[in-house]
This record gives sequence, C-alpha cells and structure tokens, in this order.
Amino acid sequence: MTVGLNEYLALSSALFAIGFFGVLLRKNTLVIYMCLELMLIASTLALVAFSRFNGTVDGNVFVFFILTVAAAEVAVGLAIIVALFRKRQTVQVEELNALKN
Amino acid sequence: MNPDLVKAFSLAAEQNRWAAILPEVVLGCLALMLLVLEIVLPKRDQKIIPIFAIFGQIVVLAGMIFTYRSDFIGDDSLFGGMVRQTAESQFMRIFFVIASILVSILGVIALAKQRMPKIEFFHIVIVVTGAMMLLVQSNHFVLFFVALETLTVGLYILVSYVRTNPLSLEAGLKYLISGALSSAILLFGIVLLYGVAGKSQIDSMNFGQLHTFLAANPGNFLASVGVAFVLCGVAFKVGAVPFQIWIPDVYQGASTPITALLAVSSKAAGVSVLLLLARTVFEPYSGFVIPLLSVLTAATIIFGNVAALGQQNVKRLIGLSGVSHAGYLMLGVIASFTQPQAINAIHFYLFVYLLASFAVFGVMVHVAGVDDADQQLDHYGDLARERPFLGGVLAIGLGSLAGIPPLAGFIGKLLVFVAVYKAGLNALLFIAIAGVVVSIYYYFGWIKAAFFPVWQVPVTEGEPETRPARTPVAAPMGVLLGAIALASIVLGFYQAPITAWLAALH
Amino acid sequence: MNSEHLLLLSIAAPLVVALAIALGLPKRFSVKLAYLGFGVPALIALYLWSQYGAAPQSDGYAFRTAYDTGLRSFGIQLSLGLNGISLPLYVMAGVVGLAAGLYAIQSSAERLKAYLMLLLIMQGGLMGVFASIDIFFFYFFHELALIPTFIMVGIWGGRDRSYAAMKMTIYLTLGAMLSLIGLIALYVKSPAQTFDLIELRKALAAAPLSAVVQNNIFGLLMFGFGILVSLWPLHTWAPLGYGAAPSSAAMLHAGVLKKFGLYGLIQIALPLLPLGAGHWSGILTVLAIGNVLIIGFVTIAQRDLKQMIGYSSVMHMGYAFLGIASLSNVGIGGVVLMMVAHGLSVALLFLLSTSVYHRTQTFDMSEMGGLAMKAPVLAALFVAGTMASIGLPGLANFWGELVIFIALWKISWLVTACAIAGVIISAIYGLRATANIFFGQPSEEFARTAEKTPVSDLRWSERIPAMLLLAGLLAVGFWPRTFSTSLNETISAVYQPAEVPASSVALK
Amino acid sequence: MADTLFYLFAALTVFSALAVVFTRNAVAAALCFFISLCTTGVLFVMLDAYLLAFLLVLVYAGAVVALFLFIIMLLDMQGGNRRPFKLGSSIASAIAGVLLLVGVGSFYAHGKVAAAAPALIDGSFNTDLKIYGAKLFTTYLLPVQVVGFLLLIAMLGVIVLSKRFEGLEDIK
Amino acid sequence: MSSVQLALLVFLLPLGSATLIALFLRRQGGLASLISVAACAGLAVAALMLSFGGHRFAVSMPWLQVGDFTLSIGIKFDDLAALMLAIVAVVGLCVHVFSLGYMHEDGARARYFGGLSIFMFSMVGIVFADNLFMMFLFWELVGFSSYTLINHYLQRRQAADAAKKAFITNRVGDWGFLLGIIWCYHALGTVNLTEIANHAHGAGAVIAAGIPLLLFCGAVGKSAQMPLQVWLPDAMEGPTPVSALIHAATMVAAGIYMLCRIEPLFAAADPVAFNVVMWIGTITAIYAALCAIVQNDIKKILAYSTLSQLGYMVAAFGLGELSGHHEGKTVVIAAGVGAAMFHLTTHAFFKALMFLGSGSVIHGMHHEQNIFKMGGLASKMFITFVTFSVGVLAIIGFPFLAGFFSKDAILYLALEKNTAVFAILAFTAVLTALYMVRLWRIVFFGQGQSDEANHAHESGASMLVPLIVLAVLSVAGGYVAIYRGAFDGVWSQIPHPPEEKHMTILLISIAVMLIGAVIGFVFYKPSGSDRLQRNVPGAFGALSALKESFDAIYNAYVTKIQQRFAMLLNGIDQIVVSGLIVRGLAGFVGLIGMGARALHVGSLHSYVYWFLIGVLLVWGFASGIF
Repeated sequence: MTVGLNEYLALSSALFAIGFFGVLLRKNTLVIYMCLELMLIASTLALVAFSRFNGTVDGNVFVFFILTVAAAEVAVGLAIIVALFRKRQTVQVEELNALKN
Repeated sequence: MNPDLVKAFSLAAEQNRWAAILPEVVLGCLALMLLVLEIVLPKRDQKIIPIFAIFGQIVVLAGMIFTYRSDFIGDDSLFGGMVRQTAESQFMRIFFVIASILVSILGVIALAKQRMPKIEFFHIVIVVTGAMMLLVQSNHFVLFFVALETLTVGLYILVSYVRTNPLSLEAGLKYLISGALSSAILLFGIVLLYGVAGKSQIDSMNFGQLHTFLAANPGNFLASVGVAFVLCGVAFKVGAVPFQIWIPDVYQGASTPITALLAVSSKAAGVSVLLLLARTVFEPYSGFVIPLLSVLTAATIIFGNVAALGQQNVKRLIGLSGVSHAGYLMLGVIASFTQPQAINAIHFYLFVYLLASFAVFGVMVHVAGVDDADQQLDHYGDLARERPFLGGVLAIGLGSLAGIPPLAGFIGKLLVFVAVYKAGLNALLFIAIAGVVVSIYYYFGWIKAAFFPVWQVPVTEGEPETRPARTPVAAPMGVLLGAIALASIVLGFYQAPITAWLAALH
Repeated sequence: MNSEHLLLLSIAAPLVVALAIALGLPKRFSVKLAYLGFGVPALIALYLWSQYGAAPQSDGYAFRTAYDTGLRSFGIQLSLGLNGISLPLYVMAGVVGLAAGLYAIQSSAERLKAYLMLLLIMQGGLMGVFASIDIFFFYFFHELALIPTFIMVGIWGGRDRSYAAMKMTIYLTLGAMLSLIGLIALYVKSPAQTFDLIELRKALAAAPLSAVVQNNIFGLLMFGFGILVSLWPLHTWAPLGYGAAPSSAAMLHAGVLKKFGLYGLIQIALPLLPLGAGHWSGILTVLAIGNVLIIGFVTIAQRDLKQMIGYSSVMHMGYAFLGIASLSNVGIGGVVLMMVAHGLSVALLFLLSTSVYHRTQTFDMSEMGGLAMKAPVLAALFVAGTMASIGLPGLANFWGELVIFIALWKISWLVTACAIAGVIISAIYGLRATANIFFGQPSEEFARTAEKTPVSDLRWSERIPAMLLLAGLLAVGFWPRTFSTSLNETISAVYQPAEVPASSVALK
Repeated sequence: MADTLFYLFAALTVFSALAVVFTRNAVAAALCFFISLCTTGVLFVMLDAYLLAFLLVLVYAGAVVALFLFIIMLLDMQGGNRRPFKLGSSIASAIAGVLLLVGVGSFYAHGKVAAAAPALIDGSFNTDLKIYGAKLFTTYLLPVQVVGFLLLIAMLGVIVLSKRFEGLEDIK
Repeated sequence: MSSVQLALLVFLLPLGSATLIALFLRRQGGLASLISVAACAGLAVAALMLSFGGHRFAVSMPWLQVGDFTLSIGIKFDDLAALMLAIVAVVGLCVHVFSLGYMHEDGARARYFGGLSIFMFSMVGIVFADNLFMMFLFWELVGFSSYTLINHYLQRRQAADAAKKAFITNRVGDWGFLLGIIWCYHALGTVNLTEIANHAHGAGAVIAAGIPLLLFCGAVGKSAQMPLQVWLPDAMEGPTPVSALIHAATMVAAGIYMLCRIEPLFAAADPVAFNVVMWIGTITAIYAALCAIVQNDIKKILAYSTLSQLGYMVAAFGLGELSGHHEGKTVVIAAGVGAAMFHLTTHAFFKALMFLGSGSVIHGMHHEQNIFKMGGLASKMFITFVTFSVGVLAIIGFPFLAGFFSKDAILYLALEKNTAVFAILAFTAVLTALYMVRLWRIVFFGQGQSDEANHAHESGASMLVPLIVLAVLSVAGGYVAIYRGAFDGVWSQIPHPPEEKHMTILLISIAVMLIGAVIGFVFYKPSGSDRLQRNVPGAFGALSALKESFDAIYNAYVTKIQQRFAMLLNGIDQIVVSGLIVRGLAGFVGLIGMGARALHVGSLHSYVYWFLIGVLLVWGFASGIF
C-alpha cells in the first residue's frame, strides 16, 4: 500500500494551509469562518489518520469532542455575526474596524 | 454485559473522584441553579440572583480555603489521568475563584448601566471560571482542549455580551476569529503530538506519557512542530507577541468586568498553562522552546510598553500594559527552567497583579459611562478631587501595576527579576527593566490625568458635557475596593501571607 | 528605656499616621496627629543619637533588630540598625523631616490632609532608608519616599509641574531601576545569597567578586545612584523638579532623599566592590567636576530662586561624588559630613525660598529687592542658609567640603583646584541671590506687590522649622565630633585599608 | 484500488477547499465547503472511522453548513459588495500563500513517519461504537461533562445575542 | 586664672556676646551695644593680661577626626600672637567705645554690635590659631563678619555690592590659600605652625615654592594686595568704625600676620617666593598711593592709604631675612617679619586713629564724606583735629612718631636687599606725605565749603576718648621700650641700620617726608574742588584712570565673561542635555509608541497576518531555522 500516514498528513496540512490562506484572503466574515472550520477539519483528518495508523482509539474519541466544540463555536460565532450585521449592515471585515489604534 | 466493560467502569468509578474537583462541581451546580432561579423567581425578585451568585462563589472560595485538601496532589490516576493536581494548580484554582467573584461584583455595577439580560452573564462567568480551574489541572490534551474551548467560547459570548453596543459585537467578532484561529493552530499541534507519540499503545495525549515519549525522542520534527503549535495557542491566551494584536481592540469593546476577566483570569490561565507545558511536558524540547519563549518575551515586553505610550483610551491602555505584564510573567516562566523559585515568584506576581488590576478595574467601572468602550484618560480629570477615594484606589492600583515600591507589585516584579537574574538572563532582564521605566510613563500619565489639575479644557456654555457621569460607590463596593487597595499596600510591606500560603499548598 | 523597637517605631509612626489620615480622619485630628507623625521620628532619632555611644554593637551596628516579612527564603528581612555612617543621616532625616512637617502643617496648602499624608509617607520612607541594614529594604524605603514626591510635585507644584513631575518620575525611576539591578546583581553574585548587608559584607570579604563582575555592578550602581543624586549630565530632572516642587517636598527630597544614592555608594558599593570603585573612579571624578564647575556656572545664570537652589544642590553633589571618587577614608567621612550638612542647609533654603515667595509673589530674583528691611529675620536666616551652603566655617557644610578637598589631593592637585574653585562659584551665586532679594531698594515690581499685600516678617510657624534646621547646622558646624567620632569608627571598620586599592585614576 | 480512491478524494477535498477560498460567491463557498466535508467523510471511512464519517456528514455537512447557508441567505449578501483586490493586500496574500505552500512542502518533506496501519483487533483497538461509548463514559467522563456545559453556555450565548428582549431597542 | 583659661575667656567672651545679641537682643539696641562693649572690654583686659603677663603657651585639642586626617583647634601663643592680640584688643576696644557714640542713632545697632562681636571672636581665632586649617576657618569667619558689617546699611545697593565684592574677592584669595594648606598638609604631613617651622628649619628641607605662594594668595585676598585689591576701597560703604577696625587695623593686617606665621616656609623655599611677595607688595604700595591722590572721599583716601601701607608691610615681609653680626656670630634674623609686624603695629594705631577721626568728622558733618564739602573744621572740632593731625604726622613718618620708626626699618631693609624696591618705596613715602597733607589741609583749614561744614560740631566723649588713646599710642607706639619686653620675640627681628647707615636712612626718610608734605601743603589750598583736576587735568585723569581701570576690568569680567559664560553653559544645559538628548529620547520613544499604536489598524485581516508571522516564527524555531 503506497498510501500511508504521510499522504494523509500531507493532505491534512494542505487543508490546514488552505484554510489559513482563506482566513488571510477573504473579506467576508462568514467565509472566513468557513475557512476556520476547514482548518479544524484538517486537524480532525490528521487525528483520525494518526489514530488509525497508531492503533489507539483515543484520537477518534477526541474527534467527538472536536466536532462538538466546533458546532458550539459555529453557533456562537454565527450569532455574533448576525448580531453585528444587524447593527452594521455588513459582514466585510475591512468595514468592521471601529476599534483601532 | 461485557466483563471488560464492567471492569473499565469499576476502574473509572474508582478513578473519577469527584471530591478532587468538588469546587468545580459546586460551581457548575451554582451556575445551573442561577438558571433555575431565573425561571422560578418572579421578575422583580431576580435582583437577588447576582447576589446569590456572588455569595455562592464566596462560599466556594471559603470552602476551598478552609477545607483545603492537598491529598490529591500528585495523583496521576484522577479521572483516568485527565486531572493531575499540583500546588501550582491549587493556587490557580483559588486565584480564579477570587477573580471570578470580583468580576461578578464588577458585573453587577457595569450591567446596571445596560439593559441586558443579567443572569446569563453570571452563569457564563462561573462556567468559564470552572473551565479555567479544570484547565490548569488538566493532565490530558482532551480535557485541556475541551476546557480551553469552554473558556474561549464563554469569552466570545461575554465579550460580545453588550450587544446594544456595536463595538462590543465587533470586539466579539475579532476575538472570535482570532480565537478560533489560535484554537485551530493549537489543535493541529495537539494532533501532531498525539500522532507522533501515540505509536506504542500509550495514551499519548496524557501529559506524563507524552513527556516520557518526548524525553525518549528528542529532536523529532513533527513533535517539535506540535510543541510549537501548542505554544502558539497558549501564547494567544497569554497575549504574547505576535499573538497579542487583538488585545486592545477586544479589551476596548468588551464591557469592563469582562476586560478584567480577560486581563486577569484568562491571562493567568495562559501563564499557568504555559508554565505547566513548557516547563514540564515540553521540557525535553526546551532546546528550542527557551529561545522561542525568549524572543517572544522580549518582543512582548517591548511591544506592550511601547504601544501603551500615548494611548488615550484607558481600556486599550490597560490591555497593552497587560501585554507587558504577560511579558514579565513569561520572563518568570523562562527563568523557572533553571530557577524553581521563579514559580513562586510568578504566583506572587499573579496575585498582586490580580489585586492591582481589580483596583483599577473597580475604579474604571465607576468612572465609565453607558458606552463602555469609550473610556478616555480625559474622563479621569479631577477624579482625585471629586472622588478622592476612587482616586486613591486608582493610584494604588496603577502604582502596583507599575511596580512602584512600596506597593505589592514591586515585590512581585522584584522576585521575578531576581529569579531571572539568577537564571542568567541578563539581556531579557535589561529589556524588562527598560520596559518598567517606560511603563512608568503611561501609568503615571493616567495618575496625572486623575490627580493633577491640568488637563480638562473647561466645557463651554451650551456644549454638552463630554465626560460620562460617575457612578456613586456603594458602601460594600467601597469596602471591597479599600480592602484590595490596602492589600496591595500591605503585601508590599509584609509578604508572609502569600509566601506562607504558597508554601502551605504543597 | 527599651530601644529595641524604636527604629521600627520611627518608621512606622509616620506611616501609621498617614494611614489614619488616608482612612478619613477629620482635619483637626489629622493635623494634631501629623505633629506626632513628624515629631516621633525626630525624637527617636535624637534619643538614639544620644544613646549610640553606650549602646551595645554587633557587627558595627547598634540597635539591631530584625523582623520577618515573609521573604526570608529570598534572603530578605526587615533588618534595622544604625552604624556610624547611617546615624548622622538618620538623625538628619529626623530633623529635616520635622522641619518640613512643621512647615507643611502650618502652610495653608490646598487639600492639606492629602499633602500631609504624602509627606508622612515620605518621612516614614526616609527614616527607613537610613535605618535599614537589608539592602532590599533600603531600596524599598527609598521608593516609598520617592513616590509621594512625584505626586506632590504634580499636584501642589508650581510652574511646569506636570512636565516636571513626569520628567522626575521617568528619570528617577530609571535611576532606581538601574540601581535595583545592581543590588540584585550583588545579591545573586554574592556567595551569601542574601540582601542582608552584614552578611553580604562578610561573604564578600571572604570571597571577593572577580574584577569584571565588580566593575559591572559598580557601574550599574554608580549610574543608577548617579541619576538619583543628579550626577552630571544626568541631572536635568533636579532643577526642574525642585523648581516646581512644593517646599516641604523639595526640602525632604533635596535634603534627605537625594542622599540615598550617595549613602548607597558609601555603605554598599564602595566596601563591597572596591575593585569596581577603583575602575570607575576616574570617570566619576570627571563627571563630578562637571557637576561642580559646569553646573556651578549654570547656577550663576539662574534668575529663578528655586531653580537656583536646585542647581546649587546639584552642584554640591559634585563634591560628594568627588569625595567618593577619592576612595579614601577621609573622603568618605567628608561625604557623610557633607550629606548631613547639605541636607540641613538645602532644606533651609527651600523653606525660606517659599517664605520669600509668599512675600514677593514671585521666584524671579530680578523682581525682588530690599526685602531685608521688611523681613529682617527672614533675611538673617536666608543669609545664614546661604552662608552654610557656600561653606562658611561654623556651619556644618564647611567640614564636609574641607575634608573632601583634603581627600582630593590624593587624586590630583588639579582636581583639588577645580573643586575648590567651586567654592568661589557658590559664593558668587549665593551672595548675588541674597543681595538681589534682600538688599538695596525694592524693585518696582516688588514695591507694587508690597503695596497690595503688606509684607510681614517671618511668622513663628515659619521661624521654628527654619531655626530647627539652622540649629542643626550650627551644632554640627561647631561640634562636628558629635558625628565624626562614631563615623570614624565605622569607616575604619568598614573600609579596611586593604579594601581600598590605590586609585587607578587617569587624571594623574 | 484504495490508493486510487484516496488520491481521488484527496484531490476532490483539496480542490473544493481551494474553491471555498477562491470563489467569490458566499453560497458557492458554502457548497464547496459541503463537498469538502463529504469527501473528508469518505476519507474517514477509508480510515475505518465509520462512526466519525457519519457524524461528520451529519453534524457538519448537515447542520453546520446548513446553518451557514441559512445565515448567508438571511443576511442576503450573496454576490455582496465585491471590491477589487488591492495591490498591497494581494501581494501580501501572495507572499503568505507562498509561505504556506513552502510550509506544507517542508512539512511533508521533513515529517516522514513510517507506520503501517495495524489491523483492527477486537477489544484493544477497534472502531466499534461500543468502544467509543465505553471510553466516553469511563476515561472521558469529565470532558463529556465539560462539553455539556460548553454546549449550555453556547446555547445561552446564542439566546443572549439573538433573542428579542423587551425594552432593548436595538432590533429594528 | 591660668593662661589657657584666660585665653578661653578672650576667645569666648565675644562669641557669647554675639550669641546673646543674635538670639535675644535683636530689638534692644542699647543693651546689645553695652553687652558688646562690655565683652570687648573684658576681652581687652584679659588679652592685655595675657600679652603682658608673660603667658606664653601652646595647647591643642583635636576637633574633627576623619580617617587619618585630624583637624585641631589649638592656641599657639608666642610673642607674635601676643603682639597681634594686644593690637586687636586695644584697637577693638577703642572702636567699640567709639561706636557707642557713632552708631547711637542707628536703628540696627544690635546687628552692628553683634557683628563686631563676631568679628572680635574670629579675629582672636586667627591670632590664636596654631595650625593653618584653624587659621583658615577663622579666616573665613572674619570674611563673613566683614561681609555683614560692610553690608550694614542694607538699603544701600552699593553697600550690598561692596560686601559681595569683598566676600567673593576674598574667596578668590582663599582658593589659593586652601589649596596651599592642603598641599602643605600633604607635602609636610602637618599644618601645625610649630611643626611647620621645625620642618622648614630642619636640615636640607626643600619646600616647593608653590606652597608658600599659594598660601600668600590668602594674604593677597585678605590684605587686598594687587590684583585683588579692588574690594577694599568699596568696603568703605560700611560704617566708619568698621573701616577703622576691620579694614584698616586688624583684619586686613591678618594677611601680614599669617605671612609672618609661615615665614619659615618662605625661608626654606626657593627665593622666588619671597620675590613675588616683595614685588606684589611694592606694586600695591605705589599703585594705591597714586590712586589716593585723586580721591575726594575722605574714607576712600584713607582706604587707599591703607592699601599702600599694607603694600609696604607685604613688601617688607617679601624682602626676607637679613643676616647680621651679633656678638661675633652670624645671626639670621627674620627681618621681614620684624619690619612688617612693627609697621603693622604702628599702622594699626595711627590708621585706626585716622579712620576714627574721619568718623568723627563724618559724624559731625552729618555723613558727608566729600572732602571738598568740608574745610575749616580745625576750629569746630578741635580735639578731632589734634588727634587726626597726630595720625597724619605719624603716617607720613614725622620724626619720633610711631610711623617714623617702622617706616625707617622697612626702608633700611629695602636698601639692604633691593634698591629698586627701595626707590619705589621711598617714592611712595613722598606720595603718602603728599596725599595725607592734601587731605589734612582741605578738611581742616580754610573756609567751610558747605552748610554741614559750617555747622559741624565736635563729637561726644565716647568718641573722643578712643581718639585720644589712639593718638597717644600713635606717638608712643614706635618706641619698643613701652612694650616692656613683652614682644621681644618680634622686636628682636626688626632690622636696625648699623651706625654707618643710620644717618643715611634718617636723612632719606626725613627728606621724602618733607618733599611730599611741602608739595602737598603748597599745592593744595583749602578749596571746593581739586586743584590738580583744575590745573593738570591730564595727570588727574591718568591717575583716575589708573584707579578705574581695575574696576573696569573686574566689571567687564563679571558682566562680559563670567555672566556670558554662565548663560552659555546654561543654554547648553537647557538645550543639549535637557532638550536634545532627554527630550529627544522621549520623543523617539513616543514616536515608536505612535508607530506601535498605528499597527492596530482595526482590520481583522492584518491581525491574521500577525498570527501567520507568529506561526512562521515558531515554525522556524521548531525546525531549527532560527
């Protein structure tokens, strides 16, 4: 089998980097948030792969927690974004810079 | 039933000794009870709920102090190795509860100016405190991550709590994005560590076993990256450069009690975790961790102090000064690698930092108007004349933060610096000293604004008063602030209470 | 009388009174208690002075007591005691503190309670500085006394108070921090790992530090203390600060607190770091000559009375540094005498300058004149103060300067000549100021002011503190042996001849 | 066979993730995110984590992405104000992208771990549901409790941030 | 009473009086003056008992001990000190008594008499001093008392300026004095006068000429020698009795006394030391005499005369030792000391007499001091006239009066040692006679030139008695015999011309006296203005310019150089040290602060870049790049 842990890791790191890049690049808060989730998924993927190749189940159990936490985070985050949109009528980060200097 | 499972359950029942984390359990129950009370009590009686929350926490605190148990310390098997208590974590737990009580009290005052739901505030503060308490005694990355996320998510909510104020929401969003980003990085680090170390059927997310693995495999690339990424996440909590950039914005937007929570508890949690991880778990990798921390520390001290110069908004100011305090604390962490006494110094520092910060925040909350984000130095004009008490407390708090003798902050800094010097970190020490000197400038600028009758441009006829009205100090709050200020002074002269306490925790 | 806790009492009394005032004592009681707060340390100081000769000594210190504050594990404890070097300064601190306190109590300062409170804190710190054997507390008490100064300058100060307070704060904090590092370095590098001066002394006598370490630590202490004592060219805070400071604060700071740095050099740096002292003495000499000559001339150019006194105080510190740079027992003894004398005299001048201000409504000397006719006692006291500060025999300053000059010959005749030239310079500005303020016909401005507010002579409330200081100056001036005997014993014990190496001065 | 499948789905995941980053349309981004989640789920299956794959699709793809889409629609910013890329920020992004790429490359190059997947053994290492259950209710009981609180405060937070309260005039 | 007790009494009486007055009697002028005079009388009695009672002793006690340095306070009471003490006591008492009358109207009498007491105390200290440090100490104190007494008329700007000038000029001299003492201390290991003498007399003792010359600086200041003479004429702003006591008889003579004390140092040092002293004294003598001719303020004339006479003494001292033969052996006598002290003694009497006389005149003239406003006072103030005339005769060296003998001794010594000096001193004697006679004629003869002169009146008894006493002494003071051998230690050093030269000297001195006196008497007629100024304005202007030039130089120095230099340094201090460096640094930090603040642009995007940097940083550390 040529596909081993390394390939999974590479994929995971690539996803992580793409997510990070998205956070850097995008101006839309919602999309930024999606990219952050993408980073979490990248970690999850690596975790599952490690768990499988290491033969310990703890990694997989950890994924449960990660998914739960991510879901809670998304809920709160979206609530904040919505509330902010109501106030400011925008979700573009460059317009959300009343706090500075 | 599967006999294996039965065995596992009975083992778990043996290991899950809830008594060890009784305070956290009680706090959780207290938090739930608040919600119950909100439902049960009629609207007009709900005013007592915050008082209930505060008293409940005081009871917890009293319980922790008076029925202190050190017999769990060092037990590796608590909760299947999830929890491991040490003298340091015991101290931090008490620390968090004290901070939480103070935050709740500030919350009562601050929320009175807002028309927001109030009960949830206290609920979340208590849950966050519980999470922090678990965080500092976690011995396993799962609990670590979960506690950390609970803390972080709770803070997202608290920061954006005053949703009538768009600035609060904006702060929440900024905290959310940067927090989530740092969580993602942290998580990736954890995953890497787990993956590298987990080959031999060990529970590699357990700190003890991870340390064993790291000690056996020095110089593993993936493990190094994992360590580095975890430190990134911790650095975010501590507020170390370059993960500090969010601080002023978020501190400004958050309501004052939450700013205090961020500045004191969250930062302290970060430092405590940093101490735990860097000094024990990642100790085999100190070869690169120490230089890394040194660079971050130097940058943190310099940036925090320099950026605070000329800052007119006091919340941003306190945020940036907090960055520099994080730097001093990290300095202690670095020193603790060779000088174990630095740990005590850090804890002493944290405690006096707590006192001083709350003295300042206590004053801020009384000076602030409805718009919590708008707290300018100018608003402090003539404070000492109009409210000598607040002025005095502010001066003592700021003086202690600046580390001016005879206030306790000086002793804290001194102990840290002595340890640092003993550890031979001369360059860092010089940076720190320079930082202290620079810091005098802005702390003193604040005192100047409050004390020296020079600033205020008189309000011309017809123009509205730009300064928000000052909240009167209620008697219990006065007593509390006075006590905090007094403690800051007394600890400057007589440090035995804290040092003895720290010694007794073992 | 049991003198065991007297030292602690002398520190605590003002602090307790300050605390009581802070806790909201009514004004009547505050003032009455303040008398106590200033009087008790002064009385204790005088009492201990009288008892010093008879008191049992250990390690050269009398009245030793030690209290644990919880930092014993760090080698820190509140260890109090007096030796021949600290005794004169301790007594001086008590006397000047009493004078400043009395002056402040009678002054009609705005928010008098707060003013007294800060002054009391300062007084407590000052007594502590000179009573501490532990160098940590020595530093600690200095800062305790220093902080109120900033606040007092900022609130009750005169012209430019805000800028002055800020500048003072930054400068002095920098100095304090540098010296703090130096002290910590001493603590860390010494084999004893303690802040206790006696232990340190013993440990370092047994195992002296290497020359490089000594040089570095002494450099830190020298520049740190140097800033605090306004060593040229790190002096710019001093005239500005004193120019703005309210009189009592200026009296205590310039008179007593500033001596901290010199005291630290004498009591700590020189005995513990003899090699470092030898290494730096050349540079110190040059800078100190800068103090004497350059600042001397700058003083001549001043028109503002308070600034002039401030500059003159900077200038006189040059003598003290020279005495230290001479690295000889004689010079060090001279510095101690000089410190006592300067403390009394500069406090007297600051006090009187404020009294002058109350009568002329200005500090600009070119707008005064002829005040002696209306206020002869003020004039007499001011002349006495000036004469003291320019080193007239019979007043304390003379002894210090003379002894320092004698010690300087060991460095070089040129240095001696330059230093003595300072005596001419101080005569020039001192007498010019006196003449401008008091003699001749009143200037137009002053005549106008005098019409509006009738000029009276010194009130008793101003007179008593001034007399107190003058009495001190005269006492030491006539009978220097009151201090010099014990001082001599201590110096010869602390500075064993072997410990002071031949100076490696570049100026020879 | 398995290799081919891996590469296929890996490529799909990467491409859809890139699409999330680069597509200008928020709705399209959300949909691409959905695809990326689904393909990740497939990879989970290939790693024998069936339950997790299921959960991922269910929780993430089902709930989270739906929530995203819902919010996007609610806020009505589909095709929202698009701005031309600024030169400075695009250069910065490019540099950052290159750095990240280098990072991934060096990560792949240095981070070689030689490990063969062990066989699934009943009892000690298995991905059975039972194992998860046992773990969650023994060793991981405390984190589970904490997560419970996390969810509770998240819920409360959403309520506080979104609910219409009496007298709060902010909701127009 | 033992000697030491007597000495202590002498020492402490004036101090006690001063303390009493300063503390309690500020407003009771009458009582203060009585106490002061009583103290001075007591002092005089005790001092004369000491001097003439054969008490000669030396005691000493350490006063201050620091390290290996000990400063002692001690008394070296030899003949020299005894002589000086006697002069101080007698003149002091006269002046005290005189002041009773002269200052009777003054509102600040208490301060005045307190000042006199302090002065007596300090002066006695100088006389007693057995070591140089102690002498320096009291040296400064007499300077201070001089300062307060010159400054007595507070409201007069000139008085304040004069006092200041006196003090500062003295300080300049003291600079050298102190430096010399310290050098001496380190070079010889002692400053005790006896030990210094022993050391210097020791075989092969070599003393750097710098030491005595630096010490001489002190005398230059105190005795107002060139170039520090400027303060003395100005010091006449003080009350006239003060001028008599301090600025004529005693304090200014302290410089000569001090030189005589350290004569062994000069003797053991390079001759250049003596020569410098000699020339400075000579130049001062001639310079001051020239200046005196063009003065028209009675006190200024006397002041320049004093300067000139001090120059005489200094020159005499500088002429140095004389070896002669006595009973077949070669003996070296400190002829300079003898001549100088002899002249000091006589000068003290007649100059005090003249000053007090002028005080009497001024008192009678209601504080008019211009001699051209006087005239014809001989009849109106007869006793004053007579006594003043005695003084004039004494100073111009009229035979058989006190000044005659002492001047003769100096002239003889000069003739022996240095002809040029002799010539100059002789010419000075001519000038002295000239300006003294000018003064005498214009003040006392002819018509009164002003209302005051016409209504002048004789002074009271308290002022006349001292005049008479001093007049008697001015006559008799030149006869060594009247001292009944008490000061033979000094008198034995006076050079006496051997028989073959005796006549020459006598003739020369009488000749110069006569030339000067006759010219003066003929040239100056009683008149309202200066005849020299009228008739020979060129010469008058030149002489005036001579006097003014020094003042001009000093003023130029003070205002042009010193003040500007001070302003320049002040500017540098303000601009460079305080402004550029300190403020610049603060500004720099502030700028960085603003820069750091500007980093918080508020946009999340930029913040994410920070995180990226952070991640890369830790990555770098983790992978070993950094």
